[in-house]
Amino acid sequence: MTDWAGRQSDEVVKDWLRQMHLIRFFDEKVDEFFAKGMIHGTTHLCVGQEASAVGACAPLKDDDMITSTHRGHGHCIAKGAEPDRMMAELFGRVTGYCKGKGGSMHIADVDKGNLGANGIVGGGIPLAVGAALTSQMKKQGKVAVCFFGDGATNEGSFHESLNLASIWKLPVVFVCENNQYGMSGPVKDMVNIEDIADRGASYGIPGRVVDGNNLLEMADVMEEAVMQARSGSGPVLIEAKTYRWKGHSKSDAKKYRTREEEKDWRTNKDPIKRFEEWLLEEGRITKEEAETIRQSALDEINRAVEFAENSEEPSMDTILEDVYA
Amino acid sequence: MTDWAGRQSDEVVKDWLRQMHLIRFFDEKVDEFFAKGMIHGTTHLCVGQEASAVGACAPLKDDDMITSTHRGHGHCIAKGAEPDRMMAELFGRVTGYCKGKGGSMHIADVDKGNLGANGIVGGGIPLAVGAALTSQMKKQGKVAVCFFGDGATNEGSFHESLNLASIWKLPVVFVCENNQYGMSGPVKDMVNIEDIADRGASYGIPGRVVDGNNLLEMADVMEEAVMQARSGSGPVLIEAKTYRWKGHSKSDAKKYRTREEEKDWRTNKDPIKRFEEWLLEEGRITKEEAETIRQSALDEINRAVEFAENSEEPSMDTILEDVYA
Amino acid sequence: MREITYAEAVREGLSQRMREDSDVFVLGEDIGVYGGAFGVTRGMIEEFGPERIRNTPISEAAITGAAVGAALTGMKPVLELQFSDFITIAMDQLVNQAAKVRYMYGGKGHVPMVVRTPSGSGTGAAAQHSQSLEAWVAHIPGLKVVQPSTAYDAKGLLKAAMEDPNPVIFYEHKVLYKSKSDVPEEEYTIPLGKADVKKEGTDVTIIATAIMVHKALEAAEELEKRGISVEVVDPRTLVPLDEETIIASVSKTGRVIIVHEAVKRGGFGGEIAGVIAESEAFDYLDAPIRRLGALPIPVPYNPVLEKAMIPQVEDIIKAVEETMRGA
Amino acid sequence: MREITYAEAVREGLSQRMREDSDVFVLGEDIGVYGGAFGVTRGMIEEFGPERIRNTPISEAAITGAAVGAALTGMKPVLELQFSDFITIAMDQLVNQAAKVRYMYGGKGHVPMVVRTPSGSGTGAAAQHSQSLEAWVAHIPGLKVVQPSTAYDAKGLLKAAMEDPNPVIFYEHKVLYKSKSDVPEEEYTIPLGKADVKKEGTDVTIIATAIMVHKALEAAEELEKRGISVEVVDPRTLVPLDEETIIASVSKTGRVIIVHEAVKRGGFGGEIAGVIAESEAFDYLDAPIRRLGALPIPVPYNPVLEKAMIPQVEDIIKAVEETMRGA
Ligand SMILES: Cc1ncc(C[n+]2csc(CCOP(=O)(O)OP(=O)(O)O)c2C)c(N)n1
Ligand SMILES: Cc1ncc(C[n+]2csc(CCOP(=O)(O)OP(=O)(O)O)c2C)c(N)n1
Ligand SMILES: [Mg+2]
Ligand SMILES: [Mg+2]
Repeated sequence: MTDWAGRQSDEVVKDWLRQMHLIRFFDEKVDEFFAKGMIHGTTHLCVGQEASAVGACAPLKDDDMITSTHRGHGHCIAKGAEPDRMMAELFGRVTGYCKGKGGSMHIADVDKGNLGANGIVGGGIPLAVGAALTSQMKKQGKVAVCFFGDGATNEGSFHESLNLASIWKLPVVFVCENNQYGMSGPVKDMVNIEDIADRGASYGIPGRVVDGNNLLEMADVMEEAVMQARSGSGPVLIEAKTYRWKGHSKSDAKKYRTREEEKDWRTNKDPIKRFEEWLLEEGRITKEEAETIRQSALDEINRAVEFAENSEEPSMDTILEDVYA
Repeated sequence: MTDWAGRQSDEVVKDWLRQMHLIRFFDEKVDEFFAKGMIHGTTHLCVGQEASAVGACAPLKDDDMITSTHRGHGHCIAKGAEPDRMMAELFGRVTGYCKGKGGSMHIADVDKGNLGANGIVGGGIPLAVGAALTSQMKKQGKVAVCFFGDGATNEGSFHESLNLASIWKLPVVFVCENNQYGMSGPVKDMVNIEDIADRGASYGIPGRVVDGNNLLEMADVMEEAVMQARSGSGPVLIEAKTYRWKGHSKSDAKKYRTREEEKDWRTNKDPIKRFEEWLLEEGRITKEEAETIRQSALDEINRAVEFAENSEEPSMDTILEDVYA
Repeated sequence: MREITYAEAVREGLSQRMREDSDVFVLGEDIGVYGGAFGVTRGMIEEFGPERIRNTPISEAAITGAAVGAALTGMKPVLELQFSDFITIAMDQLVNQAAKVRYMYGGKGHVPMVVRTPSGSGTGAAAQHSQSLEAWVAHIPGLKVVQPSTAYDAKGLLKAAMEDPNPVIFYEHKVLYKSKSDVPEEEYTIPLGKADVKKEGTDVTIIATAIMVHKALEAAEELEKRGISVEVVDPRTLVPLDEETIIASVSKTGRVIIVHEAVKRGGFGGEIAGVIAESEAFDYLDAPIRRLGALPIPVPYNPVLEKAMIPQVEDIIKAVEETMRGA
Repeated sequence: MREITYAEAVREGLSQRMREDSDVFVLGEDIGVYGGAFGVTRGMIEEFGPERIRNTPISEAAITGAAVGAALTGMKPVLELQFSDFITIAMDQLVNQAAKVRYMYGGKGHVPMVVRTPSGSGTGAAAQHSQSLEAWVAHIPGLKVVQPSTAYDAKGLLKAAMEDPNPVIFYEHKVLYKSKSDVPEEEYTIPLGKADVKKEGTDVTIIATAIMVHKALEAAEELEKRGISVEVVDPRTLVPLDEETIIASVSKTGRVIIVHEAVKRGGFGGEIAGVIAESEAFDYLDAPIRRLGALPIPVPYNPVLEKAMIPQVEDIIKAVEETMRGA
């Protein structure tokens, strides 16, 4: 493995820390609001999975593209979305990314290359392939990064998409965030092999297993994959082993796993803590700076909440708009 | 590899030869009738692929099950269907397997374990998994053999089905007849790996490549696979390399392949000729016997044609029947 | 009688059949210890074990097709599709396989399976988790389509569906899961193809399905106060459709409003309007046939917009009053 | 003017657009040297090369989704789904993605793609290759739906579809591929949402789609001899639907018959009947609204049964005569 991540400037690595904090605070807030019944609908939190989102987007250029999932807040922030407009969307407000029409599962920012979260498991995978096809046909040099979960790799769309991307050598990096469970189905019951990354072999696509809770490793492997994809050598499949700390969505009794397992991941594999420790050890940051970053991320999320709460509801006149272009 | 096939009685091996002849004569006749416009619709002939059909069904018991494809006449005959009722079906007659309602792409004989041909590429794969599930749940000891083409392995249903069969350890043998092309798409353009059998690895399913034009090899590998499936060790994926001599369906200019390639397969890899030669070499059969078998198969097909031609069209009264049970 | 919820009624019906008939089993995503996305199968894996309450991978095509294959070979699967929007991924197996094998095979084989699936909006789940797509399957010969509106109906119709030798798509409305009604503990069957007159009336007929039955009843109550006598007919099953009851009611009242939650354009309301318009009831019509359905938009997330998308009690009242004025 | 076939008209329209706009490309199964299952793209790979005439693997979900993704990012894909029955495998990508992204994203992004797909029976292809499922997509907000009945219409509507910034499902009828009409060599556009009165008349309106337009015209000719003046309206696009032309025609004639090849139950004819029944045309109706569509069965293989399943000229004549008698 290269040491691409380690070679990045202080500014860059600190920003990664900031992003991870943003993601965590964002989702912790959302969790709180759901518990209080202040938000409508449902949501899927990625607390514990911050490193795979931030690490995956680390080597991307602004005009590279991503497709995301139902568990997409992290991808969104990592790809540069503004937490205030995200939060406003969750509040269903007109200032939200989707003017309140999409909600948590459909945040998109097409102009910034975020082609959208997706409520259909596996539904976004072919879209990423299509986006990569545009890049190839128009010779744009852009890469599409396609996020999905372990559960999604059992959908037909996963299979068809990887095959298509491979035979056309499209610039797409497939990122499977294996958080050990679907909604409740343990990956070990649903997949009869050890590493999902090995599924790349069915398509002649190189597969890489990564510790998804290690930002540096994630970023390094991604950087290589993005380079390969951009250079025209075709897609890569990356499996980031990780864990979601929270339930699948609201009201999940989590009967399908043990509290011990949860505790182990929280205490021993916290991606933020690990990265912060590395920054401190390497002398890239001081304790005070770390605290400042944390605090400023928290402030930003609090401002996002304020922004959302003070935003208008969409007007009824807009209900029929935006169906057709 | 075992020598299961070679150990079978003269009666059995001669019957395999007879079946291959039946299949070839059947499809040659159908070809002729289509050319003459005597049959309606379309058809997909399996001339050249006789050994994979007969070899795959060789180790099956009567109550084992198969699901077949649009190119299914061979599977049908190998699983014990009567050519006369098959031909009647192609003629759309009431004596046909489907009373004339199904035609070439939907011949089924549910009572004999033939759960049907299928016009949807990949459409029959999940059905076979379900049939195997019945066998497992009811402890019937039956195996389901699931036929499909190389092209079908790019469909999502292939992927989802193999995964499901594997995690549930279902008694199903997946048989991919890789005849090098879909309708026109060359497998080498549509799949970025050498052997489709390797796709089994994505599911922890053992994959085996077989010379599909060698009846003995096909039968041996199948026998092992069927045993494994029956014993409860889960599915197997077999890739039979073969070739269709004819066009994909009627009116195929075959621009996607060369006449030389066709000639090579016809002259050097004819599955019937190869098996006949083995029978003669091993002294399992005399030239005269071989000729008698061939002739009697031809006679049987001619009688089937007569039967079909003399059968009635379905009565208009039956048009609304058979939708609901 | 005992009151239980719609979700409990479904669970009880399922469990009772499973105790009687070992060929019945349930498969679906997260239906095991999790109890299903809406808790319908909660506790069932504890009673029936993981063999008969089968947690599946997320692969709607394969699990639907596996149910078809199992049904064709002697089992009686009940498939839970977690949200009815995901039927989009299973359409081939439902439409090209389950619905057609029997006919294609000339009457050999049959497919006794039930697809239970939650549909409808009202939970803030947005465009991909809130649709009402029953019109699609109702268009397909070989399928039967059920839409229970009460806990009582759900239990009785589910039994009929599970005993039916054909593939039945059984739509459960998410918002109704918690609604309660009197439900006998013992088993009972409500035959498929029998509409229920949920309220008798003489001036106007409202034909309503699923959650709209309740809105129609609420509207009827208000209208009664305003001197308009409303008959509310709940078809309960779209296929087979009880045309007789519908036509009789409309012939009696001479006015009709059809209400469903699905998008109006291309919804099953058109079929019902068509059936009425070409029936003898046509001659009794004193006003145009009115249809109410959702606006032609994907389901919006914002709760105010989400609600505004589909017919509400006031919309029904307004439509009835307009119809009474013959407009 | 020059006569060409419907298939040639589609090919010509496609090729002309591709010469003008390098963002337009075609993808689908066997559309390369094979020329597509119905020969529509024959010769195109020779002109445009394999980059723009993209032969795909057999994987309808991925190729549809890839088209959506490409459209969303600046290309204008034209997808050939080999038989419209296979749309069953692509429904998620069409319905949950293509149709909804723009609304879900609050108006950002758009999906300028066309799905061309052959539908209909009459070729002996049996139950899984002969359906007419246009009612499904017509039910989905966000999609547009086109059903050309002549070579002339096909070329002009295809241009409109390819220039439309939204996903358009473009149904080509297999049996019409060889039908000919006068088609200008130069490009022209027929706007989506504009019905065509294929024949004027005063006594009765027939609203017919796709191949039924021709059967209706044949019936009209025969009926003319019997003294009945028939107006034949071809909506050409189901979404948007030209309600105005339909309502005007029915208001004029006072009698209407709707004919499509799709199964009658749940077919789009119900929507059209519903639109008429709740419009001002209702007051002009002198007879019940009649719908003709296919029997509620999968398409049978036997050619006699196959033909009997769908409305024929004699059925239309009979329906018109009954309607004229006010029955
Ligand atoms: C096609 C489809 N099937 C089922 C669901 C319901 N569902 C939403 S998330 C989820 C689990 C997804 O698991 P995975 O892909 O591992 O992602 P994770 O939730 O673990 O991030 C399920 C079953 C869905 N949204 N779409
Ligand atoms: C879902 C689906 N897509 C496409 C087709 C059209 N079609 C029929 S056969 C065929 C080729 C199938 O290739 P393969 O699986 O290799 O089988 P083979 O014809 O070579 O036996 C195609 C594309 C179909 N019937 N079903
Ligand atoms: Mg997961
Ligand atoms: Mg092939």
